[in-house]
Amino acid sequence: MTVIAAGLLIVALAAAAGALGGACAPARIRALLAGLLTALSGAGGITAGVAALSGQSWSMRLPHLLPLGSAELSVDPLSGAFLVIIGAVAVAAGVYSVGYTAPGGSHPTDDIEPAHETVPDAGGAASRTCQATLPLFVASMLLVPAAASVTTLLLTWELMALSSLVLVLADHRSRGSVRDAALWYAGMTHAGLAAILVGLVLFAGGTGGESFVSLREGADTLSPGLRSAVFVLTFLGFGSKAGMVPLHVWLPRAHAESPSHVSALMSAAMVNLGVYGVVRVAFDLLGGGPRWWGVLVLAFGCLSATYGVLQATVATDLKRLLGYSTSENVGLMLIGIGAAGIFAADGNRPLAGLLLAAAVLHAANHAAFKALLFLGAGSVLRATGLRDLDRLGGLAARMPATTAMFGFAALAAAALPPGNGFVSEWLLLQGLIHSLTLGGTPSVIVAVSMPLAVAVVALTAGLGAAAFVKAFAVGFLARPRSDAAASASEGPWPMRAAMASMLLVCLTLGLAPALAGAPLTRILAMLPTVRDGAPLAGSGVTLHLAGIAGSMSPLLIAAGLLGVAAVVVALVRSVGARRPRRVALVWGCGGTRLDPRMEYTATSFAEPLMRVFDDVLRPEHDVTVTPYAESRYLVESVQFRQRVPDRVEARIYPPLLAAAAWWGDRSRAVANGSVHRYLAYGFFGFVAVLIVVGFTA
Amino acid sequence: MSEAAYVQSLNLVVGGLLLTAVLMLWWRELRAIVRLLVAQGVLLAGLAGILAIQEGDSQLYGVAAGVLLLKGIALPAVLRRVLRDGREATESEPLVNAASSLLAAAFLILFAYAVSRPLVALAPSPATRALPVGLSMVFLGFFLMISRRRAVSQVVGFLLMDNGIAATAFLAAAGVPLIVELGVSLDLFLIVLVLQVLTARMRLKFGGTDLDDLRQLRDS
Amino acid sequence: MTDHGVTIGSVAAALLQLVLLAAGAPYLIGMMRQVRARLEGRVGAGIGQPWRDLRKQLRKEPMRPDGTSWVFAGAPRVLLASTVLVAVVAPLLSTVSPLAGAADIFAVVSLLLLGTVALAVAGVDTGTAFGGMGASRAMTVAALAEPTILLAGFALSSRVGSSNLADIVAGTLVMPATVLSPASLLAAVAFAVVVVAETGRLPVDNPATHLELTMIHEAMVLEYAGPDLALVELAAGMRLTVLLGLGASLFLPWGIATSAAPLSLLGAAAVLVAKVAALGAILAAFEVFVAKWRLFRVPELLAGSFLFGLLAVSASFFLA
Amino acid sequence: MSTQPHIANQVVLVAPLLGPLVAAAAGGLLGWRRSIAWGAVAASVLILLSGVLVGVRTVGGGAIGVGTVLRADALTAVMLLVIGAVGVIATWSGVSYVERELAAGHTDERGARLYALLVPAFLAAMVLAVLADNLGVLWAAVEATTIVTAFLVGHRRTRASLEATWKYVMICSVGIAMAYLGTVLVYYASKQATGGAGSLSWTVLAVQGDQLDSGVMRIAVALLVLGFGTKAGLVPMHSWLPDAHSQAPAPVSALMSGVLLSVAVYALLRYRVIAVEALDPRFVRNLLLVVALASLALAASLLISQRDYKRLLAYSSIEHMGLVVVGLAVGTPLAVAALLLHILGHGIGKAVLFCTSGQILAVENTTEIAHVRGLLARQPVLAGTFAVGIAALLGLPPFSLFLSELALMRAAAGAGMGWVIAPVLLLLVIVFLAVARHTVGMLFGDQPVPANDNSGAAHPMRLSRLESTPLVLGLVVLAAIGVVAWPLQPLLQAAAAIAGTS
Repeated sequence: MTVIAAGLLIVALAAAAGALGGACAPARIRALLAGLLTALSGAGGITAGVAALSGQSWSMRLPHLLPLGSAELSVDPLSGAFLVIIGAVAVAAGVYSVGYTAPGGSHPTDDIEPAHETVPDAGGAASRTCQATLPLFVASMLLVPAAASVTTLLLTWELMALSSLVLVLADHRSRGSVRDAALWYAGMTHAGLAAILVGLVLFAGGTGGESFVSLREGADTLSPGLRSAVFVLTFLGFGSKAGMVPLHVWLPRAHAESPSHVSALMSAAMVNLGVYGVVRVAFDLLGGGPRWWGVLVLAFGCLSATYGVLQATVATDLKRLLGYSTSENVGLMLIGIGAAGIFAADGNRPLAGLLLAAAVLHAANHAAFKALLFLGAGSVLRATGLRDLDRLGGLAARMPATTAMFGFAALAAAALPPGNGFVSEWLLLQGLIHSLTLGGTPSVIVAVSMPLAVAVVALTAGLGAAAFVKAFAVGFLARPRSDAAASASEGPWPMRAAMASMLLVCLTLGLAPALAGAPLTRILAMLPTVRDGAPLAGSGVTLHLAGIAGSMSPLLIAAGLLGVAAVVVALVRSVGARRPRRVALVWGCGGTRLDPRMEYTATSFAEPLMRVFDDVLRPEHDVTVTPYAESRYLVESVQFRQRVPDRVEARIYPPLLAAAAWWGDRSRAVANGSVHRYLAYGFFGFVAVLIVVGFTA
Repeated sequence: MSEAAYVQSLNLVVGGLLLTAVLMLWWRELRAIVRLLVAQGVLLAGLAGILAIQEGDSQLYGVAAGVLLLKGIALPAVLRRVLRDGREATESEPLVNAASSLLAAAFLILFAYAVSRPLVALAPSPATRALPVGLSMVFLGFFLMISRRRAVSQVVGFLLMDNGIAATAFLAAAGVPLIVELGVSLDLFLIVLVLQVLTARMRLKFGGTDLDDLRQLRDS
Repeated sequence: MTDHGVTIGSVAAALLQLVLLAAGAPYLIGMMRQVRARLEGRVGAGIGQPWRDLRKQLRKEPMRPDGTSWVFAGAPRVLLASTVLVAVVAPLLSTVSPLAGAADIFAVVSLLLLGTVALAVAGVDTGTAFGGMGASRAMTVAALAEPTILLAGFALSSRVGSSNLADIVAGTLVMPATVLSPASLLAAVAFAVVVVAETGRLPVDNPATHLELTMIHEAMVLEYAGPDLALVELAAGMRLTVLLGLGASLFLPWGIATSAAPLSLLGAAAVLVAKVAALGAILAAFEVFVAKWRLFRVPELLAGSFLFGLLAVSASFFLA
Repeated sequence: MSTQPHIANQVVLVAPLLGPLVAAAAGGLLGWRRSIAWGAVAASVLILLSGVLVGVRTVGGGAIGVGTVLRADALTAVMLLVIGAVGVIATWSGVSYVERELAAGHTDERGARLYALLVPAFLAAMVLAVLADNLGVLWAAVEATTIVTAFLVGHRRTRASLEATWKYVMICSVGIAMAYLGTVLVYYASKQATGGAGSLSWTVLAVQGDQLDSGVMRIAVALLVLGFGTKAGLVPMHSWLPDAHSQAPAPVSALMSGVLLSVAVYALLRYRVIAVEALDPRFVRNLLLVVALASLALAASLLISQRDYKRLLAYSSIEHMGLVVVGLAVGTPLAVAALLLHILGHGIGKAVLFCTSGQILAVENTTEIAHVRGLLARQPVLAGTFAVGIAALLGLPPFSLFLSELALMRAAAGAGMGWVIAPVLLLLVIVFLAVARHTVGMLFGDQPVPANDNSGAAHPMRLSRLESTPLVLGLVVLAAIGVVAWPLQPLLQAAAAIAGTS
């Protein structure tokens, strides 16, 4: 039995045991059992993934499973990378859930003011159903990259969707918005599945077999039109799962409404599987394609990155902000994949390899910091019952560990050194930079698309920094803006432990990215059109790019920062007055003590950027002026409300839904209750068929 | 029976069947229509009898007797009972008036001739040449069902349709195998009984048998 | 490509550069103030005044506004540390850097942004409306300036196939004609706008004002006093100096040392001081003639420079 | 295909016919009581068992028969399994259903007796339909179900149920009459082909298929598709289905949806084997496809703003039958195996759902979707069963409908009909969205009772063990056959070898 097989066996067994434990165990130990077994399942995934990344491979056929289809599993380096990513997030989420679902937290409800007086409960995530579903969700996610036939892939994919749907619904009793989110999620994910299904089934139908091996072999025999159809359909399907704009509508809703460890799993692990699917089908199974595939992916990537980051910049709901940031980061990955596709089509392997490696590395980095961010947001949510940044604040003193870890993750998400997000964005930019020198005379497509891609990445970096400064500074610093925030305290230790483990991952990835070099090379080696593009050589402190001039040492930067900061501190001590810091009142413009209502909120913080991007975001304002009864010139109160609707969503989806509703209403007339009418359908159908039969003889 | 006499009598019977079918569409008096149904049953039995003589098939004699019993006597009797219980003696306001109905009937008969060309072409014989009549009866019966309001009219339409199929069966293949014939006849009889019971219940619940009252179950 | 590595010479060059920048930055500020004062018909305080201010503030009692956290105290140190790091690695004196791994243009840009972010976070941490306002505006400007500077860097680096600053500078030295290439000129314009925006000069921000509604940088640091304020002021000065020096190196690289020989380093130092002083004087003179723009016109400026950056990148592709 | 006469065969084939008949007779004579109800369950189990035994004997490809009338092959075995499985769920749920109806005064002693008589009789008719070798007898058995179920649909004797019954009997009789005309024409063609002795035996016709006159067969096939399509709930004669399903007692709806529709499709499956021999296969395929896609489109359209959850289930049946007929149109062995699995899965799933919806009706006293809110909070087991059943029906794993739908699509793509998949899946997505929206509204929604109210006290009626067991069991089986291939897959493949054409 190989290590991979053993790892997957652990995944399955631990998940089964966890589901059983979650469903049957007494309430006292339910959280512990389900959480730890979920973590164990994730650990199994990590084991299998690490083994695959270190060069092992494994495949297996299970003949007695899945009637009319073949159950096949196979793990190669590409699967391995995603197994590790998902497994790591699952470990953290599993441990975290032990604390998160323990009694004693407060959870948001539909009430305007968070119910702080009511008895704090453990939320819907502590229910039997959710505890039993959590390990199943993790296991189905881990099986997706291991699937090696169309049936297996679709089955595990849909199992993943179903189990996550159950988890999204966890808090359905306390908030109406949960149902709405679940419905959007269910609809979009099912439509996505349909697209993937059509694509893969056409693929399988064209090659005459449904195992990945036969798909790979038969891919060349398909007609170009069919290949492109397969690619476009699967890309849209996987893209919707990845949260690609404009198929992202489910994402900010579902991520915001589900329990936070589930948000972390969805945003950091599940979304990546969409990216996995695109790479698997386009680069592996189809074996690369024409240039316009890459352009398509690149275009969607640019759209997602820009729109996601813009929405994140103006969002005031912390978890919605994180959700939109996921769209942004997926956009960056798609930019890498799309550009890699363009260069692979041109036969430029080093660049294609570099960009693809950047995308995969960014998937890992994003998983690490986004998991940490969601877990941090979850801790805040549990402590305060709030997701609204406008009412948070002052947590640095009350939840120091959470604040520090969230802060670091925000740094990473803003792609600033020494965070790990910086490394993969740097790699992405390297790939784009060298498109000029390594690409020979650039084709028109390259010359148009690459500058635009760079512009998008650059814009994303700037706005991302603004968004995360807002999230961290407004959410955690300054004075508390509500009673709930003022009375916050750290949650149980498993939550902090889980966050610390993710922090460790972030640090490792951020400071020693060269560790990922060999695994990434192995992944590239399996893909026919990007083979030989060795991305990260380099050992020790500096990251080199093989065959390309470019090197960077995140460790050096971090060490430099720390060293200089230490020197500065020492210098100030020695030069300056050696007196203890005196606490003084802040300047209140000559007035009295500061009221928290005077503070800048997230809304006001984002206001300048909102104005700048007014034309894109189109915020809705609503001003209500209430005068006194005596005179309408004396204003009693002014109410200002601002809402930033998702414009892409509002443009596309409501018309579609309205059309469907219209059609549904119209077609009801078909069943109007008249038996004569019903028989007439038959009569005319009968006559019509006979006419057709007569005339086609 | 000589060939000429066979063809003569066959055409006579078939013509009678078509005539009764058209008359059913024309008349409004329900009792008269039931009488037409009796006539049709007798003609159908006659058709079976003629074929029995022609083919020399002893089984067909039995079938002819059965048809007479079922379609000439039993089913009309059931319908008469339905009519006796109720007050509606005429189809007062059909959905399609008589003139239009007759026009439609003309079209349908032509259509039946057109459609049944392959059937005749397979084995042209005096009997199969009459196949369009059977098909016409089916069409007319169907049309009757969608254009008449009263429950009884709809039952009549159904029986006309069924007679048309029986006629087709006799003309095309001198009837279906006996076991099938038995099953079919039993089913038909039971269906009509069921419909009688339902009509009676309908009268109880709705105070009439106007099918337009049955509009409660719908989506619109 | 230039050779990188930790040699005695390169370390010495880096240290010399750091000392030069740290010591010279307050003088640059003083010089610019003096230029403005003279042009406006005032006497001015002399170019040593910023240094005297720093010394005084360093000796004062450290303070902490009520309700702030460790973030407030840490921010000036992070700001200064990131600035110093940039000052060490940027190829201002020579193209030989001991820390090639950090001399990447994207790394430098990110480090500068890190400083801005640290200050913005601290501004919000004070809990005052001014702090929040300053942070919000600073982040708006930074969010829009960052893309521009990345694009300008991209345009410069894609030409030489490396994002290492020293390589870019060395590449320009080898092929001087590239300075006049469209890509380079467009990038220079974009870069200039960004320098103005990032360092809080007119017309984006008025470094000399304390009028609430027009402040950006000053609003953020309003609560700082004593040694903390000294660090912030020093870092701000160094940022300006580094950016001006970087602009000089990237677009007018002549005079920079290509080896770590002591003599050439000294020569390069003299040239650097001259170039930065000239640029500073030009900037100061420019400031005399413009008024501060309304905040919501600033994005227009930055959008314009973003466009220049994009054009620079496109030009480097189409005119390659 | 050899027919092996054997005494054991006779028992295996006659027992599933006799069992329900005995149960029906007992019910008719003795009236309703628990033991009689369990007798009906036993009869269903008997059918299931005989399905297993027939399957064991025919999985290798042969057939077993009794005389010239009864004959069983692997296809029959699958259908017996469908009838048996759905029958078990429906009759088991029926035990408590009738008791509750009696207790609530919705029916009387006579009605219960009729119920006890007719339900097993229905099963017997369906068993006869699948065991009959003679296509005429098959037709007669299908028609007999109309008669049997007429009074079951009208069980409650309300105006609405009377209306439903009238529509049901009328439309189905007309439709099935067309099928009879088609059968007559097949007989005519067969008689002309052999020059005298015509036959309606499927075994004979399947062999002589290519000798049948194509002109006659074209008309015959068209009539048969429309005729049996009526019973299968296909467009254009589908209209009876929502009315009848929503008015019939829940177990009867389950039987009609799970068994009756399936057996009608079974008839088409048998005829298709003859038709593709006699005709241009493209003609058959296009005819079936038009009907199937029209049914799917209609179901999808009417599901969008459906207001009644029983009608919702009924339209979902139309949708699934449309899907099955798509498989029929494709017609390759994989497609046939997939459609048989789909029939089985749909039968079990729909049986569970109709029985569940009967319980919901008993609890909520309304069939309006808009009036059922927050069910999950008040009736966790009931709502859970409903939710899981709907998930199964929407084709979510691990339930077998997922795999059968996937296999159907794969078969279509493999047969060069890839273009069909797109519209089918588009319609399926619409169905999914519509059904999911309605279900979410029912399950979650705003609770009509205050949250702090003790739900147990407010709604004393909770699901008893007797009521929940068959439902949960059904769902477990549905999941099991969706994951484990053995032992069903060989049987499906044997059946597909009989009815499928490559």
